[in-house]
Amino acid sequence: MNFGYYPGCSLQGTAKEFDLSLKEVLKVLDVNLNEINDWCCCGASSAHVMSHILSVALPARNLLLAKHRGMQNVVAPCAACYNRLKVSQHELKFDEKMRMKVEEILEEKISNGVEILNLIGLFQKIGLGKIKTAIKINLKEIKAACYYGCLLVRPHDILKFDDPENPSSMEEIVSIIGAKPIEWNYKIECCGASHSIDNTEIVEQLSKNILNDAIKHDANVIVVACPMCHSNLDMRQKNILKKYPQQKAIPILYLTQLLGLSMGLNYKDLGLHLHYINPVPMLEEKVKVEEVTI
Amino acid sequence: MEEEKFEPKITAFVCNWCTYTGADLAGTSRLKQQTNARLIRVPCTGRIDPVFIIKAFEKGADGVLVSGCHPGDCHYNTGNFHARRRWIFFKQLLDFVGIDSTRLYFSWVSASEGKKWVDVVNNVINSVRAKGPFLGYKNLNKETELPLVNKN
Amino acid sequence: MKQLIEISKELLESRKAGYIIGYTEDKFHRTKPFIAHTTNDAEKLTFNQKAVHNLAVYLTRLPKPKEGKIGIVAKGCDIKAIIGLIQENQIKRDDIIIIGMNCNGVVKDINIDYNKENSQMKCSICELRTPKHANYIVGALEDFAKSELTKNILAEFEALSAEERWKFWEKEFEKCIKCYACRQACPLCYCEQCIVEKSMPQWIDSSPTTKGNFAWNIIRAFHLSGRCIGCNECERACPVNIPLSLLNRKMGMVAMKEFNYRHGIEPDQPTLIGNYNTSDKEDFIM
Amino acid sequence: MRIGVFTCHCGENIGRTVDCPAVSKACADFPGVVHSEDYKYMCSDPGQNLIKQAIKEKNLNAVVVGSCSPHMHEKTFRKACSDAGINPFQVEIANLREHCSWIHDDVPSATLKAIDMMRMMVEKVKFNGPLTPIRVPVTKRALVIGGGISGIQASLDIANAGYEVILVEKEPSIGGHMSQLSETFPTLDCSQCILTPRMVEVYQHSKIKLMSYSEVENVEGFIGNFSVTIRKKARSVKDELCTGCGLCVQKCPIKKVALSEFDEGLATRPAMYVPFPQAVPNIPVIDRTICTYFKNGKCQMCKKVCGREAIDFEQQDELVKEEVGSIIIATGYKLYTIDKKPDDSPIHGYGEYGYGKYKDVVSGLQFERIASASGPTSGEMLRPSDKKVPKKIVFIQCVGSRDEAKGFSYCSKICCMYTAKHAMLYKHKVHDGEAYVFYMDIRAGGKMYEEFVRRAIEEDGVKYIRGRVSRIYQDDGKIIVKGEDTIAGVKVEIDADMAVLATAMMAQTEAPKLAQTLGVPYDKYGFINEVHPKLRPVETSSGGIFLAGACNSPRDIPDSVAMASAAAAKALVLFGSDMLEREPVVAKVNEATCAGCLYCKKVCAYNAVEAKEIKDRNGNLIKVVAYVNSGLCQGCGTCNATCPSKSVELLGFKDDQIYAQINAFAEV
Repeated sequence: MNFGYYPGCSLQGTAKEFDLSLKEVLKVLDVNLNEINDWCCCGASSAHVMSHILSVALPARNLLLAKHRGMQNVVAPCAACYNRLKVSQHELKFDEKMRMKVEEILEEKISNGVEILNLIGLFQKIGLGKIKTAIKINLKEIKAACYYGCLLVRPHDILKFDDPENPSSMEEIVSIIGAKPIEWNYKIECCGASHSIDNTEIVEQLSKNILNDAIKHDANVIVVACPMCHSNLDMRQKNILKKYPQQKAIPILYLTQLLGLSMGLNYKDLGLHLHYINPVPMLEEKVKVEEVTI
Repeated sequence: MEEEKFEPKITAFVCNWCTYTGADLAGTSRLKQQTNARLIRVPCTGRIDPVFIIKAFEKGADGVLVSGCHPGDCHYNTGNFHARRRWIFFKQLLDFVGIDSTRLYFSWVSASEGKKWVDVVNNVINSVRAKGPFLGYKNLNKETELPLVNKN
Repeated sequence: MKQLIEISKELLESRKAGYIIGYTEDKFHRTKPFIAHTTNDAEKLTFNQKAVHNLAVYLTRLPKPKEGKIGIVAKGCDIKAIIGLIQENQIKRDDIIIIGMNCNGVVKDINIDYNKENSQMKCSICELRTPKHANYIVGALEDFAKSELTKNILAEFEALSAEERWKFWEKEFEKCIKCYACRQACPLCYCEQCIVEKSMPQWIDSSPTTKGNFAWNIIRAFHLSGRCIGCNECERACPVNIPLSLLNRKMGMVAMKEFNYRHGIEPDQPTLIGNYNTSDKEDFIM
Repeated sequence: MRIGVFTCHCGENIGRTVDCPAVSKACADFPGVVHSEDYKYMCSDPGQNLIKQAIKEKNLNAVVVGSCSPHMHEKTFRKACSDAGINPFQVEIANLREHCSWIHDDVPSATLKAIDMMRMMVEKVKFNGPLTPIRVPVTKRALVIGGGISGIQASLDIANAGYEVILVEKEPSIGGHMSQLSETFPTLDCSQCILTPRMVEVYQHSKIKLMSYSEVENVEGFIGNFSVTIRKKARSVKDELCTGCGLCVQKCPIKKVALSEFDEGLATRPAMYVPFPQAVPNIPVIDRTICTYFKNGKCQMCKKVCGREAIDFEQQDELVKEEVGSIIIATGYKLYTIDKKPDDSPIHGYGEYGYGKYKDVVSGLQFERIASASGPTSGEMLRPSDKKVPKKIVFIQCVGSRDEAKGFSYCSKICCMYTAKHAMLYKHKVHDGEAYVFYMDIRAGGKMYEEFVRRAIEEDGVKYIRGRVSRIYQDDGKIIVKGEDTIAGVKVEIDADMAVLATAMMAQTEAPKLAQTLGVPYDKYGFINEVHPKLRPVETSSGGIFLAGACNSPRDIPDSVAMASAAAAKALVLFGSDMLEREPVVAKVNEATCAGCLYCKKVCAYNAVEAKEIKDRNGNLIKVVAYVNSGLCQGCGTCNATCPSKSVELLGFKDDQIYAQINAFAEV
């Protein structure tokens, strides 16, 4: 199977382990990603607050590049990228004026047609059945709180992905690899990402609520599919722990890392050493390395 | 006659429930239109047989307009669907023998589209006037010495 | 043709068939329609590249046999007409026995012998040299180099302006003498009373005026829209050589382009006229 | 042919732009016209008298009136003429007003057009020929589908007028949703108390044949003459023997397996059960899916205890045929249940409200049961999970309604009112309790409705918060409701003990199927369509089939009852005459020329065309031709246009009539 690939900035930086684990997992499932060459910023966080037109044009450019490479679909693992690409595609489809403007900027006619996939969408395309067959390790001790955040499922009328108020697609994947998705209440609460830099106060407060609810419903890991979510829950968790001594730590894993574990890939390849909250102790306790038949 | 400014004759076949009523609405709303069209009321576009259209041309119409309910609105549920399929053939057939789309017009006009009806009628009249009289048949009429048409 | 004759004999002997509609050769070596009632008749049956007629036309014109079914000798293309008649409730498949002939193409004019140059245009695009839906398949296929259609007549014609097209048909229809040979030769013209014979109202002038001829030929083509199976018998029958196939082929194209439909392919296939699709095209409707 | 032509000035309406006298004069010279005059108001009595007079004096046999649209006065003039002895279908109207005078300014050209229009009609009318209206007998019995309050009302009205009614209800008892309600707004009188007498009345009414636990299987025929097949589902109890003593129900050992439909799953019921104590008819049903006898042939306790030997395990569904003249659809609604059941509901959102996950998040109807004296808590305000009194309760409106993203775009209409009622009932029972209502708008249109809501707010101190709820979750025993107050512009978080969701009213799942059986249109939500939203709200597009209550759109009790009576009235109008007159605009086949290609059958939307075999004396088939059932034919004429040999003609719009019109226009 072949997919177009738009890594975006995070996966080259703060979320390197996301990129690593994704590629490792796909290797096992023998799926190749063809990276869009000469891709540029997707316009998330900065562009779309500074200049609307820019925030549409940037993704449009990337999609055009993908089309030139004859890609039917593009995987954008970063939820923010995914969101921007989708929104841009949507606007260009329904806003005649905007399309003409952007075409003028890009000096090229725009034709929608590239399917944009987020991480979960990618796995659904590959087929949960196929993933199931690649499972080697028993994760039944893992109680995962699937955290979606906002960018993955909203705005629904544009993304049309899962139920914006009560998503469940990540749980499906988690449960087919044998881990236990927990019922909890904060799976789509705001983590404060937009204030990640300018007002860490808020971020810490909001993120803390999320962490707590997960712990309260005795999750031993929070699973995410978005670098923003990860950085807030993982990186910020350090300070949160400092601020609130009674606070318990909980590791934050990318969905791909959990998948990787279930496929018996080693910690280093999955970039598990790159987290602020070290998941290894938990994993060593919970993950039984024994053959399983699911 | 010939010197006179040409005024086209338009025969319009309209369904009773949508277009005819729409035309009524145009009337009640006093929406002005040109006088060239004559309506022939039939229950449904499904009732409109292509021979009507040929006969209208034979009898000296310079243009023919056929109009009925929008798909899905048909008072008889499916009449206009069957009509539409017939037209797909008939329109291209007439075009093929030289009666092209500047002579034969189709439209959906609902009972609430009085304004649309006026626009449709005026457009048809204008474009047929621009196209000029339909001599094809008129000459044949001369040849066969049937009563000469269009001397108002 | 032994096989053909044997089958026919057997059918007639056993009274499985009341009679068999087939071909025979007259003393001028012209292959002509022939109805075999007895085993002796059957001896006379033949098939060759002069077997041009579409015999399906007789299915709706002959009285039903007292006992047994109707046997009919048919080329692949002719069978389309038979299936068409079934689609239109004119005959039941069980009431007929089709003796399908493997066909190597037929000649334009039964007075001359066959050679590639004078094969019918329909043969050059034939996809049914081995018949479908037949009870028997008789005869051998010789390799037959399809003489490619030299030019797309339709496209050429449609390039003309409306006025030019009108002029063209005016000249053609002028010739028409309203003999209705086209109608009689058409296997799908089975109405007991043709619209042209309907007075009160007289939709179509029965007098052979160019105007009436326009109406007649247009309506004939329209009534065959989505029904014509392209056997081209109408054109062959026309004594004044009006290119009727041009009209028929045009309508055939429409059926193909707009609905991807051809008549007479499958007996249970819903007909084009008489059914509809909510998504039928309507870009021409204001 | 002796034709009279009458040109109407319509006061100034036509006269202003059309020179009526000129028109009248021109018409006088048309071949066949023996009389032509114009008059100010043709539709007025004197005007009509002019026509009648002319008919008598000149003994006309056809009339053309140049006036307003035929849709206005065609009937008037036809009547006038038939009074004077002309067949009403020998009358044609030229639409000189809507289609001429009102849309043109230039008098000369308008007048010329008017003359053309008159000529066309004169020519047409020559070919009209007399027609006689089709008269079909009316079976004076009604079928009412659905035994809710609408169905009950309609049945009683028709029966009390003296006509037989067959009332079909798919549940074991009639009563519908109303029987589940505790109190009703805005009067707060007990629902059961006002409904039960009606139910009994239905049961005892000599003219009403009640068929509970039955469903309409098939419907054939047309207005005045429907033949209906009804499936009487196997009760496993002989209704003619059962006295309704209820012993079998008491003794049935399978008590706790099935959730009670009537109590909205808040209580259980035995395998042998009556839905509720006041059920009508009070005859139990065996739920064969859970009955031990049907599962493993044991038990038969009910059979043992029944003194009347009414239990019949072998009973089968039976199909009953009934002939009726009119049908009233009153199948009502169902409440949208949010717990993900995508299969039977077009929408399945709101998982975030935890309905079905948390016991203490209940639907509106469930709350009715909790509040109802006949309910599982016998009217005590106790929450399902731990049977404690909820001290804090949150009501959420518009769950599924007015929500294009996740629900239906329509407003369910009754929720504002019943939520106010719920809050009130709660406050009346739990004086120290707090009640919150999340709303988008309060829609309290109706007599004493707004006052009712105000009362809830002002007297009973219910706290109304304008805004939506984002999610509900459980947190140590509490039901946490997160939402926003859009007026204060703040986030709200309420730690309640219980939440009640005013979920959307939606069409019954089987509604579309029923609509198809009846051949009536329904909208994208599955609600049955009325033929005209304003002027014909209780009629469907098929004659003789009427609508009542929530099967058409969300409705409250008073509206449903009003609608039911209206539908009944419509049925009674039908029953007012022995024969039904229909315009004779129907297709007729000329069997002599029909070739039996049956394209006409293919295009007929009403299955009015059938194949007919023509046989000789000895019964040998001569040929197959088309035949038109004029009872079913609606007169669209599609068959006429499709027929290649013109062997089928539409009376009133025959080929020669239209030909004449085409001709008349051209020959100027």
